Amino acid sequence: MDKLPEIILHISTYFVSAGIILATLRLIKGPTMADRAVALDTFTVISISLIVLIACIAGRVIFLDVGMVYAILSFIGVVAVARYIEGGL
Amino acid sequence: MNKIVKIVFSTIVLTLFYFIWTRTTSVNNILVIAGLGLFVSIIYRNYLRSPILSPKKIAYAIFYVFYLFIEIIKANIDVALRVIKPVIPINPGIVKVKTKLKSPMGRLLLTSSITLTPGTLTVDIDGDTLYIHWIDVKDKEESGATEKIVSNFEKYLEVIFG
Amino acid sequence: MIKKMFSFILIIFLFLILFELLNNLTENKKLSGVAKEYAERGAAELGTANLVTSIVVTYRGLDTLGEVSVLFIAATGVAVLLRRRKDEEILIQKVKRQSSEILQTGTDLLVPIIIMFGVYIFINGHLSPGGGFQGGAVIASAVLLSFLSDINYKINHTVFGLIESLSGVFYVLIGVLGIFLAGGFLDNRILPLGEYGTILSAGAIPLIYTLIGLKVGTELASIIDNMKRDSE
Amino acid sequence: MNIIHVIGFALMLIGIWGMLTQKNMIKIILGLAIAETGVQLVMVAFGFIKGRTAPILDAAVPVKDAVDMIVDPVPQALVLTAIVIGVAVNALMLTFVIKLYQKKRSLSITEYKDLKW
Amino acid sequence: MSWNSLLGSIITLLGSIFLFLGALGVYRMPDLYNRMQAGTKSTTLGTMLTLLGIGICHYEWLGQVLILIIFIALTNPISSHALARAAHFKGIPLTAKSVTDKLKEEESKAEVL
Amino acid sequence: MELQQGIFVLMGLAMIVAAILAMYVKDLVSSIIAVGVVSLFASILYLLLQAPDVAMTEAAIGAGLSTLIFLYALHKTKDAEEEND
Repeated sequence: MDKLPEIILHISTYFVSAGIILATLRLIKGPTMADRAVALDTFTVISISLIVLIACIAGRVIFLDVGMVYAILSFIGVVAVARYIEGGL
Repeated sequence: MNKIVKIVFSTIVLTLFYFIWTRTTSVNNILVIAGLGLFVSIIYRNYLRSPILSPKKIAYAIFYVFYLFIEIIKANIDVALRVIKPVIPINPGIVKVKTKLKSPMGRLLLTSSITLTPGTLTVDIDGDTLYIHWIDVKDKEESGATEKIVSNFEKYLEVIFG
Repeated sequence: MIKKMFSFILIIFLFLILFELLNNLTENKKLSGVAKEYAERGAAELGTANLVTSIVVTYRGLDTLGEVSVLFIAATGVAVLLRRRKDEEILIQKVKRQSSEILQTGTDLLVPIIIMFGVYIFINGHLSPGGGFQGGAVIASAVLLSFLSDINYKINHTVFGLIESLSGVFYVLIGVLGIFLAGGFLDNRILPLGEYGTILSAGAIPLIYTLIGLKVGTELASIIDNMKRDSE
Repeated sequence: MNIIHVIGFALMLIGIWGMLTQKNMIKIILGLAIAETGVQLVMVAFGFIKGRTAPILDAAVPVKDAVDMIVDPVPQALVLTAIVIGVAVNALMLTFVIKLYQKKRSLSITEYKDLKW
Repeated sequence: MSWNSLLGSIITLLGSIFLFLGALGVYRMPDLYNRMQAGTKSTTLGTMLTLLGIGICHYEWLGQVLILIIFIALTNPISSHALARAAHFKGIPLTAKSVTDKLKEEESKAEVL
Repeated sequence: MELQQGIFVLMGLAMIVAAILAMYVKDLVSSIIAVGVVSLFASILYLLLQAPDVAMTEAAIGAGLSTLIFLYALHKTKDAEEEND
């Protein structure tokens, strides 16, 4: 019974991983580059959750710093792709 | 004078941010943090205007956050129900709405809220006119769409950003 | 066709080599000798909580100096190669599309927070993951976000060049001071070690990482600026 | 950790295969970037020890037990340097590509035969 | 087993389910804008709930987690707005089911003038 | 420990697929996005390998800045080509 929260966290990790796989499928399929950029956007947001879940399972608070850097850089990356598409780079 | 208020406000925000992130308790560290915050806010000058705080505005801001959170949850249940059906029931289109807000920060929050809530996504902004992608178009005309999408948020944001 | 066959054979050879390597790999159970030494002595001797930092800055400090030089040479190379001479033909400049108002407001709001986070990363390099290189990259991305949101945004080349060269000079100077005042080149014990676990501890490491962060940040920003500059 | 080595080696092979067969110069550089990632992944995996934690000493890892609790920090420090140098090298190569393009107006590597005898 | 870790893990599970559904929406929706709808809304709420759950599990992390949540809630709408604007400018079409496109009408009007 | 193995396998498969996609997709922007995705996956793998410093560097430099440098280079080589033909 003590292990219940841990088991639930593991199940959530699998859900999150499945989400990443679906985003990857969109990345492969996406007919235009904008669709692939949407897949990248979705994928990065999901990855932040995965990073925080890994931090929780490993029990190290310092991993959250990595999540913050990831959030900043992924945001700028998606904006850059968008600006490239509309020709404002 | 306005410049000094800006710098002080941004220093306080940045110091608070850093303080919550590091959770430090030693006085030495906090002094170092405040110095760094002051430095960053001096070198970065075009920071936004600090809102003038009053109890009414703070109360409205708290209400706004709660309202937004409930709307976000409703939006998600809506999208989730659409996604799991075998044939996705959608009726999409891009509609045009008008906003009354003037301050840039208020507009940023308005468009972000619209993007986060039921079936709407801001595509473009041109002066007072917003173009919104609506997953289930209920009203093609400008006035009706404004009534359904914008006015709920505007009510709060008009008070907060005056 | 012959070329493709040749590459295929090369890949097969590489595959066989790697396969053999993989077969003979044994899992390690404990730290190697030098790592053990660092792990035992790092915290007490240098006052750093992050052992990677103590290796990068002090124990293998010369490597880092070399790396900073490589980065500097690359940035200079990009600047020299992309410099435009008068007699070269000038391409017709395309009309760029201005970004939306939302992105501009968002940039004004977010850039100070991002810069502050970059500063946090390199000044806390001895306590938490991160350091000069990551912090510099985050600061360079803040500059980049300004580039993306405003097509007329220009960086001040004089200030950037000054920051870059001054931080480089001071970095080497601190390294040389280490020879005279402490055990060797880039020794961090030229300043008092301070209380373990606070920002102002671990001797000169926060100072060194700040200098590296400023240098890397300005260099990456100038690489991006040079890549961005169109025919003007 | 055999899986991670397999992944890293696979990335290396894909990157090198791409570098050898692609015609577009930007794709060749992308192939190099992929191969680089693979090599760095393998290097970090060599320092990994099962069941241990990151080499940063805080509340979770007391200083005196550090030797028995942390993974090897030396490969991590090396890879840190390698990544930064990698991006500098990529930038320099792309600059060459831009210059070559301005001369000949083509990104295809087969157009550049000046050194062929 | 303490109450806060159980509550936190359940909220995390809810969030991860939303994330999964958002990704499913990105995969299944017919055109770019609808994909973006699913992608932005569900993943934002999913990430917020996941992070909040972990903040409840380890309540000493709550401050950092809240900062991450605020950052994501600010940046995610901006990036998807930029992407939608770019895609519409590039002329990526809406799905055939769409009923109206005022922005396109406006643009074509401007071109005629 | 099984959890870690599971994520390793999933991430590894996704990474290899993204790498192959990067090499064989026609459109260069998609190719650059795919390389960025490979770097982001690598960053998560570094975190699982208990190397937060390297994960941070990879996320900041490998996935962020290098993608942008590629995009700028592509922009500079593309716009002249359109004028040409």
